[in-house]
Amino acid sequence: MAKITASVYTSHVPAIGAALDLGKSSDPYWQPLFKGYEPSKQWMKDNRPDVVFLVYNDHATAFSLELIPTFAIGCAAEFKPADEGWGPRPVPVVQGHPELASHIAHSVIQDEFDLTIVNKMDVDHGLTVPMSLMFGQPEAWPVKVIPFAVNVVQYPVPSGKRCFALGQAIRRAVESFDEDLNVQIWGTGGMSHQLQGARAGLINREWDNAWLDQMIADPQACSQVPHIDYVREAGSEGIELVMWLIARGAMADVAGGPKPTVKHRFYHVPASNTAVGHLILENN
Amino acid sequence: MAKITASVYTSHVPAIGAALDLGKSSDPYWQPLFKGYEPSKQWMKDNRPDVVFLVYNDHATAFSLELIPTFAIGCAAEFKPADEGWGPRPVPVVQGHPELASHIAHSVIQDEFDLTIVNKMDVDHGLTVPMSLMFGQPEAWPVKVIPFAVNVVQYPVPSGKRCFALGQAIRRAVESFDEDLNVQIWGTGGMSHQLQGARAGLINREWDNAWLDQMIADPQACSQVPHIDYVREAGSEGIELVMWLIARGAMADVAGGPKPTVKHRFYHVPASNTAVGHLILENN
Amino acid sequence: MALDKPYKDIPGTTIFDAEQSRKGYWLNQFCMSLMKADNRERFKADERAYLDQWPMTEEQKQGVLTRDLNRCIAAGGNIYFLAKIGATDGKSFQYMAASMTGMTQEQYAAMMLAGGRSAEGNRYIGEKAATQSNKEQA
Amino acid sequence: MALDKPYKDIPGTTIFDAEQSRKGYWLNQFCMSLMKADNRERFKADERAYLDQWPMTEEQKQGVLTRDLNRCIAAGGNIYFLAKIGATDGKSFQYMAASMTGMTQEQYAAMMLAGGRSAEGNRYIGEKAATQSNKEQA
Ligand SMILES: [Fe+3]
Ligand SMILES: [Fe+3]
Repeated sequence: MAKITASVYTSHVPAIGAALDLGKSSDPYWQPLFKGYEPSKQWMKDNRPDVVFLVYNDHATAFSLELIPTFAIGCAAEFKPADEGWGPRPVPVVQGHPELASHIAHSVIQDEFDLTIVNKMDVDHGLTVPMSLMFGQPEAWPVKVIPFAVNVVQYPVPSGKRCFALGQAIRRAVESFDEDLNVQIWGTGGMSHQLQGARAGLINREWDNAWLDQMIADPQACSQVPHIDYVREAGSEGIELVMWLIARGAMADVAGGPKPTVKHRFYHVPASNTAVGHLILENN
Repeated sequence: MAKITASVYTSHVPAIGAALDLGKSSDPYWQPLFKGYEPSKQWMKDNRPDVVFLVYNDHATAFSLELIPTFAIGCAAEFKPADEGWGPRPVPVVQGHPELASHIAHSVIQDEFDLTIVNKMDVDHGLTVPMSLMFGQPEAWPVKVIPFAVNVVQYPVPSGKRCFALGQAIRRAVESFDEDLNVQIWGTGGMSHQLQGARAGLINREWDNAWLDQMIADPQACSQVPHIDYVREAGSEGIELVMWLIARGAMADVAGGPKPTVKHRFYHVPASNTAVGHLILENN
Repeated sequence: MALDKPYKDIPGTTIFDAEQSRKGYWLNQFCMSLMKADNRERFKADERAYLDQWPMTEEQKQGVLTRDLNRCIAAGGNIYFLAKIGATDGKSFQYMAASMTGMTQEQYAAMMLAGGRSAEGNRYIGEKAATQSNKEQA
Repeated sequence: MALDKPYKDIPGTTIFDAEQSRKGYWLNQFCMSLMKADNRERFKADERAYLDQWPMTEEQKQGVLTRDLNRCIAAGGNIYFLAKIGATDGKSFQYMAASMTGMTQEQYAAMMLAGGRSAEGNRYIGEKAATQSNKEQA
């Protein structure tokens, strides 16, 4: 039986990818940030899963305004790093897990989530930056990945409540897959940031950390936070945080199991325009 | 306030479009079928809406296997008839209603339906054949249309229950639109047919009519019919009937209003490989 | 996989689920390419050469070359995609449907005019021969 | 339309909802075209001529030509799409962000290093000047 063993949460700031790719990770500006991920890379070596179910959002890369899926699940055998305007990031091609991905799609659609199935898609920094942060710079990624893209660009975006319920459905789907697989689920994006208008640069350290506290301790309550609070308190792009609730909803305690253990927690300001948050929760 | 005044249900067999386009509608083979739609065309003249919310499915035309949305709502200003392999049907370009479409998308996504928003899409016979049946062969379609494409090609397709609930959400969305608009909702596809394998040609007149009786009188119960019953009893492509439940769910009685009036009901076998069903329900 | 697939016991019927879709991905995408007039010309000019540009299995290619739609479906094809081959050949949908049933097009058309294939005896595998028509049962 | 849009009262912020998306459709699709190297070259060679190939409003074209991202956003642009213009110009995201705030890039970078723009006074329109930084408030 496949099993979700842990969830990982992290911002996916494009400038972090650029810093890594250009060899700037020990610059004074970036050094404190990458230091915060050192324990995570070690933890990942000790707890490497077979498959990562990676929740992220596309940033007008694979999806233009022609077609905007609320939830899209990648069922292909591989996904290429996208050219976001400066050429593709020099990172390995992402290997998918078509069997598990279509199993989850089948199960979750029957569970009344109206997914879009995608068999051809390039993946942008939303997916590749978390991979780099957790695995460093290998020749090939050491895990298979199921990309799961959430619309947080055009309103209305899915609510925290919907995302949290989806996470629960994903957990049921994974656990009904016959093959023995160690699966992690990652939620990415956030934390507070605003990239547009006169309010660009907004950072709300207090709100971010209070939100994190609640997401860890009482995710059900956290899932009730309305959209407007994210925008007002964490900036217009802070809304990406709803994606973390998908990963959180897939943890065992939400289905009546034991509370997860916090293996690592890290918060840093700034990475370019953004507050960076990071968390590792292990199921018990 | 916009208001759903009636729902129309009809098969959308491609051969019907071809018969019309090639001027064969008075051939002995086709004459009984088109006769069944004469009262509908008159009713439509007397009850012309401003907008038709047209539920149909794409038949590997706009959507290949690269990307399969469960529910896709067309928000564009126009939609061209697709080339399905013989050149596009000689019918007018479909005019959309972007304002109402995006209003419905906004409302229904907030109501926890995970729609895909589409701003560029050609429409195939699933949409244009019902238009021809109800409006004949005008120079321009006399109504605006919001195309709503449902995946019934790759499993799992949405359940009758999910479709019925979606119809209810669409009704709430329409009624919260400020402009005074007369809106009809159409469900298309079906009735019994199977286009594949040794069982091709399956028709189940008794089951079709019993299903119709129940859909009219007790749609809630009808929405509980499991997929397997459609496939076993009405053929593998009979599954298209779940789309009728979206239209039925949007009728006033489902939300506690008065029962609708059956203005017309018609059933005919065969149109090429398919049983043709047709129904008009008016809200009271 | 522990997903319930209750549709496996229906005779003469292949449900196009994720498993079939994965198996038939390139076959179906090849069919999709036939929606462009240019590609139809190139396919007609040299079918084998056109097929060899796609990462399809030999079984899938043979299914297409022999126009054996049942074989194509077994190899992951979906009828709405396969129909593009028929359109390229200038064949009607009814011709294609008949070709899968072991009946001539005339027999098939007659069966449809007489009310179609009955569901009686065609609901479960083994219940009765799956290819029988109304007529034959009457 | 009776949809609740509670996000209209946040200063210096335009939520990219269906209304903005409709308004900015061609502006954003123009930006999307800049993801191809060929198109970037053509745009750089003659910006006006390239823009004139798109059914954009004159206001949208002026917003692009003057690199006024706030003007582009008011005309329906979304920042993730508009970012492709900056990428074409070889500018960083932080440069683009700063350009919308009325600060120099140095001032903006210093604000970010000092912890970013505070939410205090920036939650509601009229509460306080929306463009104030932490520093200015301190
Ligand atoms: Fe992001
Ligand atoms: Fe159909």
